[in-house]
Formats: sequence, structure tokens, C-alpha cells
Amino acid sequence: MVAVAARELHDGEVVFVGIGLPNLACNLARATHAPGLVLIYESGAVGAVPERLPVSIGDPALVTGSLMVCGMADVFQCFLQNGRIEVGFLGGAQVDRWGNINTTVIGDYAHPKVRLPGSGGASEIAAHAHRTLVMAKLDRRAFPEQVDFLTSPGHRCRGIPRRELGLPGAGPVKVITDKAVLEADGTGELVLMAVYPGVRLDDVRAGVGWPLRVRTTLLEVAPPGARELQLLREVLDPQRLYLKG
Amino acid sequence: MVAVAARELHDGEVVFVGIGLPNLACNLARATHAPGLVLIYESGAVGAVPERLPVSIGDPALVTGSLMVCGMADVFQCFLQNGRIEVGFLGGAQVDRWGNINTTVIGDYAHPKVRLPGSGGASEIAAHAHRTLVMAKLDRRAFPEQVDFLTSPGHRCRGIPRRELGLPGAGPVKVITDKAVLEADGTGELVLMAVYPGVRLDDVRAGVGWPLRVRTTLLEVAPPGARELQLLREVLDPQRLYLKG
Amino acid sequence: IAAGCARKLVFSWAGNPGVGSLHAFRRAVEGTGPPLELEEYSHFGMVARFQAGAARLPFWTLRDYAGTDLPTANPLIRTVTCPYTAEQLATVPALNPDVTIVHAQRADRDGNTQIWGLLGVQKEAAFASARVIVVVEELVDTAVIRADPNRTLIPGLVVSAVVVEPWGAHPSYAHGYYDRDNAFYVAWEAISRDEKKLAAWLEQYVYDVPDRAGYLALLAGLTDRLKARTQVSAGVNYGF
Amino acid sequence: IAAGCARKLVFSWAGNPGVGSLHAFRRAVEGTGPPLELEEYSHFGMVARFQAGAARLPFWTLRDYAGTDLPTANPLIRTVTCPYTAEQLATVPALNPDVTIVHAQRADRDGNTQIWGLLGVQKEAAFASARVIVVVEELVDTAVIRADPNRTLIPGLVVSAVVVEPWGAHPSYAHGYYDRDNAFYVAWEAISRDEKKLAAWLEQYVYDVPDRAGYLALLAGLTDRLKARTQVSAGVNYGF
Repeated sequence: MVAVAARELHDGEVVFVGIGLPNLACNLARATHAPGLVLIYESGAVGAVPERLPVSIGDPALVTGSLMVCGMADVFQCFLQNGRIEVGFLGGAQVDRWGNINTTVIGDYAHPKVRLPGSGGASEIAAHAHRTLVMAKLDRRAFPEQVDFLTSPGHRCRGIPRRELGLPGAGPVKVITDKAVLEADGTGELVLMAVYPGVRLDDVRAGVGWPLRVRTTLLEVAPPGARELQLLREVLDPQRLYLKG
Repeated sequence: MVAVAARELHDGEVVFVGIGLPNLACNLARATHAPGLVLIYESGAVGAVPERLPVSIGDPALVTGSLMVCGMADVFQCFLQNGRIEVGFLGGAQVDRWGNINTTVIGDYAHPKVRLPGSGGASEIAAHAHRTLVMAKLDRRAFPEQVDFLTSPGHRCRGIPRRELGLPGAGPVKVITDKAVLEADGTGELVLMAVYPGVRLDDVRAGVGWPLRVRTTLLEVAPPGARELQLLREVLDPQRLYLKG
Repeated sequence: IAAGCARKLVFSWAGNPGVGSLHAFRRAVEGTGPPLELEEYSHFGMVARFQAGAARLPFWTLRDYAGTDLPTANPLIRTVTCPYTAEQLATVPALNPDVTIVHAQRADRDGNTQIWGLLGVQKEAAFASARVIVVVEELVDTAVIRADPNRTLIPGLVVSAVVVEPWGAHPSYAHGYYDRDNAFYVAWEAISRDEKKLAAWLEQYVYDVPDRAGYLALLAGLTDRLKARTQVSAGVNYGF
Repeated sequence: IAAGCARKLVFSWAGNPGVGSLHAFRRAVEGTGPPLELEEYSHFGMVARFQAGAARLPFWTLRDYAGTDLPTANPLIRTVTCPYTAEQLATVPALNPDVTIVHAQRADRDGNTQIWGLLGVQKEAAFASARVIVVVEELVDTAVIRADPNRTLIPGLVVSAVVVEPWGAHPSYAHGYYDRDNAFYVAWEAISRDEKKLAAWLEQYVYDVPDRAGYLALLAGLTDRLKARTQVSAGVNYGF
């Protein structure tokens, strides 16, 4: 999943990074095919080169050796809203058919079944990054037809197409799960693009709450190479803070 | 004139300083009765202690040894508009009966007789500083009934009282000239408050373009003391960049 | 929240950074703990509120929230029409706290405060606030501040009080002084999940300690474990 | 203006700092020189325009201009109504230059630029601009930038080109490198007042010099006269 996300990043791109799996993916890409990635964290570190796995978005390892530190007002106004961020990573408890994400509540807002942490910077990343990549575990409850609460806009929000909302970025182009990769089709609906080796189409369909369409040519995801696995397990997350295997 | 202006400053006050005579007045006050003055220059130096007479608002001597340097956006938004500036200094080619100041044009805006440099930061200093002090040479052309162009608001702007305009600061409380000191009365009109030793009332009236009223008890300005003169001539402006005598 | 001090939370993200949920917060909102009123924004929205507060403007303009449910959940998220392009933009209201508490590496006795490493919204919050308390690792002579004025983030003229409290940011970190106590954040997951454990922790580390020194005395080996290594930057020339 | 390159001036103050008038500007506006279109703001207004540009918003809000003649002289100064308090506030339109040229002490080859001393609106202008050219006193290794990231004002990702030109700010100064050439500013008063002298100066110092080195060669003794003295600040600890 991390290796698959890393491959989506091109050398030299400016990436808005969150903690956890996205951070691992970015640092894996930096250590392999994209040494020129510019990593920006919402806490204000620009061009970070963390020498350890950051344990929080405010980790001092993001600052030491970085190219620039700026205040959060500059991060959101001068980098993100200004259109300087090429790729943003998002995750969430719910991802729906149109790539909308919910990180706010499961159930009703006033009387939630589960209260989640909230938007953080996700709402504006979803609006402004040139494109976003979503990482989430495939699970029927996590992939409903419609999110309970729309925290971060996808391609169609409560019936209104993204373009009509004036959102500058292209939205979630891919959703990378632990079983398959979904991509947005021309209408903005998430469709199945590729499956991991050994995963059956029915497994994927069972994890999605809407009639999942499949791209004309379904691809198979290449498994991570030995070098990717070694970097992830021995260098990037030796304590297995975020990796399971 | 400089010594008279210096006396208007109280120790510990936060002063927005311009180059030239205001700068001399502030540094004279700092060297005498007000060592705790905090001098802020629009270029971004806060708590400046210039070791030489600054030759421009951007002089590096304003930075070295200062308490803080910030960008001009912070100067105007976080200090001035935020209401942190207690005293502002203003000057201008024209000062009118209500303390309005013109630093833009003499004559018509589109076809001026004399084109002046413009507002700079004066317009917003006049609006936001808790009080302003105006320094100008007394001259009939410089003190008209109404300014040709209203660059910096005084107590009554084109007939509208300052309070109705929602301007946060108290406006120009005193106008310090080379012959006399004017102050704003309860209605905001500039009236004669004090004359320099040896200056006759008629001399002052001849330098003002409206029927100048005189405060009930007209004061005489105390001449600068030996220490003030020595500081001004030998320490603060030894090259006589701004001082005449 | 668990101690019953909080009536209302104005926020943009409520989690345990890098670890998981804030359980006392979840209990309150999910209806099994003491009630808690919410006023919810995104990070950018909260930052913008502090910017408006620091500039003494009543609102701030941003491109945000189009298509989301956040303006429905929070009616204080509104819109304004641009006087040049006629487009609609989002607004948030200014936030002007009664008190802002800032943790910094050093300040002089007048409150002129220097911070390096991450800056957050500390400058904006300080300027927005009616009163500012600065907690520092080191009290320094004004000459130290004046030797490098570009490092000053908060001027003394907005600061009400300076508290000198080394290790005052624990369990978080102070860049150049000590690292984050990550073991604490991880342990907090188990403590905060269980209301009894949380009550016991509050008793031992908050109610029963007379001061910060008492708190630190309970954390044996802390300074050895977390003290920052030395990696000093070069100076720059302020001569002219 | 004197060389006939400028058609329109967008400005907030047009004088010779600390000296007096800009005579070519005055001649143009007072009708005795080539015509010049004006779009005039105050300093705060111009700063706000760059802030809007840097944030990619179409306008910026400020408390300013009430009671003044500036909105009459410039119809682009408008108002907006606060969606919370209903009060009227001034607005200025965003400024997004085609090119911004910044002078800085140092940058690496990717354009990551560090500036100390006065900062002006250089950060805002750079972010607002379609292209940014940075002129530096020194080209440094990226390791120098990374050793003190809090000094970086402009990130390389917004910079199009870096020009290495020591003494490139003359007749102004570069803090820590050389002082302002005040004699030049004073001499400029007499040169610019007389159109013939001004034409001769342009001939000698602009049209007839092949490059910046040629310009500097005409100014004998400059480096001895203006070189900055050494007053280096202490470093700070970035270790953790």
C-alpha cells in the first residue's frame, strides 16, 4: 500500500504530507525514484528530510535540515491556497463513491455514533492540491455510497459537480487501499483500476458500498520490490509504528 | 521644534517614527527623559536604537541592535491596525484647520501644480495611532483652511467628524511648528496653544490661512536646554542633515 | 475535558497526534461523558481566525469549504462577495482570546521572545490576544535578543508575563533543548481510554504536585532520556 | 521614467528617501515631461495588495482610507461589508506581478533564499508573482540553507532564476555586506533635477556599460568605502 502510493509521486513534485502512511510513502519515494520531492508539512516545514520517522506532524526532525520553516498562515495561504502544492495525501474513516471524505463524525453531527478528530487541514488540501491521493483500508463501512459528513470535497458533493463549486484542484485522482487501487473516471466516480496480486474482484466489491464499476482493462498492482521492502522495514519504520507486516 | 516634539513623548510609549525631524525628536527623547521609548519604523524595525542618524527609513542602523525585525505586512496589520502604536508622527506640505494633511498634490489631482511623494504610511498612521503629532514649518501656504487633497485624516474630513468615520485613533492632538504649537480643541479645530519665545501673535496668525483662535491661557514654549542642544548638535545630527541652527 | 474544566471546544482537529483518539473528548461528544459544546473549523479556518484577530479585523477571507458540510455544522462559516470579481469566498470570524500562552526557547524580562523551529500560529495568537503569557526555557539578557532581531517572533510590548520554566513543554518538546516524550503520548492512549486511570493520573500528576518542579520530580531520568543533542547553526553578519 | 521605459506607475510613495523629490517623476506628473499614468495607494494599501496576491485571493481587507480623498483619486479602492458585524471596511485588489526581482544576501542554486535585516514585502511579492528572479550577494551550498531553515524567506519552488551579483544592490545596501552609498543619493538630487545631467548619467552609467562589473569599475574606491564591518550573531541549536 505504501509502496503503491510512493510510485504515484514524480521526482521534483511538491507534496503536502501527513503523518503515518503518507509520510512513509513520501520518504520511500524520496529514497528511491524521487530524490527531488519537496515535502511540506502543515506545521510549517518545507523541504523536510526527516532523519527519523516523525511521530507527529510537529516532529522536530521535520525542521532540522529542512529548506525553510514558515508559520502555518504561510503554509495555508502562500503555499496551499496559492496553488503551489502539486500532490496532497488524504485519509479518512469514510470515502464515498465520488471521492468525498469524512473525518468528522459517523452518524449524525449533533449526536454522533463515533466522533472522529475533524478536518485538520484535510478540507483545504482536498480543495487546493493539484491532485490528491487517498489512502484507506478497504472495508464496506469505510466505503459507503455517501459519506455521513462531507469533510473534504471529492468530485461531486451532494450532487454538485466539483467544477461548479469552483474548487481549484483536480481532486482525488486515486484511492489506494490494501487490496486494490480505485481511480476517478471522467464523471468523477471511483472505479476499480487495479487489484493487488491474489485479490479477487469479489473481495474488492464486498469492501465497497456501491455497485463498483471496473475499468475496461483491469490492472494488477506490482508487488513491492526487495529494495522497497528493505527500506520500509529496516530504515523508514524499523519500529513498525505504521507498518503491519 | 525638535526639542518641543521630544517633550511630547512619555517614557515607555510605542512610537511610529518617520525619518528626519521626527526621528531626531524620538532619539532626543530616548537620550533624555524617555529611555524606554519603543521606536517602530515602517520598514519593520521594532525597538530600534540607531547608532547613527538614519539617512532613510530603511537604514540598516535601524535593524542592528533592535528588538525585532518583521515584515511590512506585520508592521501595518499587527502593530498599527491592531492598535499597538501609541504615537505617530506626521508631516506634510499642507495642514488644514481640522488637522487634515496633504502629502499628495498641490492643486488638482489630475493636473497638479506640484506633485508631492504621496501617502506612504501617513494615511494609516493618521487613522490608527492612538494620537499623532504633526511637525511642519509655519507658513500661510502650508496652513490653508482646507487641504487641496486629503491624504491623512484629521478631526473633521470634508465636513464629517472623525468619530463618525470610525477612525480608531484620536488624531492629531498637537501641531508643532517652528514658531508656535497648535492643539485640537474639543471640536477638533486647531487653536493656538503656545508660542516660542519672542514670537508675536500676529506672526503666527500671518502663517495660518484661517481665523486662528487662541486658547484661553496662551503658553510660552520653553527653549531647549543646554543638554538638549548639545545632544542634537554633537551626537544626534552632527552633520546637520536635518537641523538648521 | 476530563477534569470538567472545559464547557466548549473551538477546534479544527482533536486527536492524539501520531497515536489515535482523544478518549475524554470522544466520551463527551458521543454522549457518555460530561457535555461539551463544539465550534468546529478546519486548520486553515482556525489559522485565518487568528490572523483576523491579530490584524484587528472582524473577519478573514479564504477559499475553502465549498461543497463540504462544515458551514452547515458551523453557521459562523459564512461568505463574502469580492468587490472586484463578484465571486463568493468563505469567511471566518476573528478570534481574539482573553489569554494566549506561548512556549518559547527564550525571552528577555520585557517579554521579547525568540522562537526557532516550528512557529505554528504563535505570532498571530499573541497579537490577537488581550493578554499574552510566555513560558520560556531560558530567560536571557536583552542584549541576546538585540544581537539577532530577526529571530524575535513576539515583541515584549504585547506580552503581559514571562514564566521561566525549563522543561515546561513536557510531554511535548522544545527545539534545541529537549525532544518530545513519545512514550508519554503512547501511554496516554491507555490512560485516557479508562476513566479511572485518567482520574488517578490527574490525582498523581496534577492535583497532588505543588508545582512544575514537583511534576518533573515524578519523571525520573527524563532529562537524560530527552535532552537535545548539539547542532548549532552559524551566525549571520549584522554589521553595516 | 526619464529613460521613457515607464508608461504607468502603481505606487504609494515616490520620493528620494531622506533627500527630497524624484524630479523625473514630478516633471511627468506636473505636465512638463513624458506623460505617466498613476494608480496610487498608501503603503498599507500596497502591502495589502501583495498579501492578496500571495494568498491568491482577489482582494484584501483593511481599515483605512475613511475620510481621505484617496478612494476618489483611485476607484480601485473599494469597500466590503463584514458578514458578522455589518461594518464597512476598505478593500484593495490583489497585485500579481509578472516578475518580481528580489535582492538577497544568499541563496542556493535552487533559489532557496535567506534574508536578514529588513524584510519589506519581499516574501509576499515573491509568492504573488508569476516569476521570481533572486539577485544574491553570495551563492551558497544547500547545506548552508538547511543549517538554519528559519532564515529562509523565499523557497526555491517559487524562484525562476538566481543571479549572483555581489554589490548588486548599489546604490542601496546589503545588510552584512555593504552600506548604503548615501553620497550617491545626495548627488542624485542635482543629477535628476537637470534633464541634461540625467541624460548624461544614463549614457555613462547605464547605456555605455556592458555589465554590472563595468558599472562597478566606474565607482572607484566603492568597496573600501562601504564594506560592512563584522558583527556576527550567535547561532541557535537545531539539535533535538
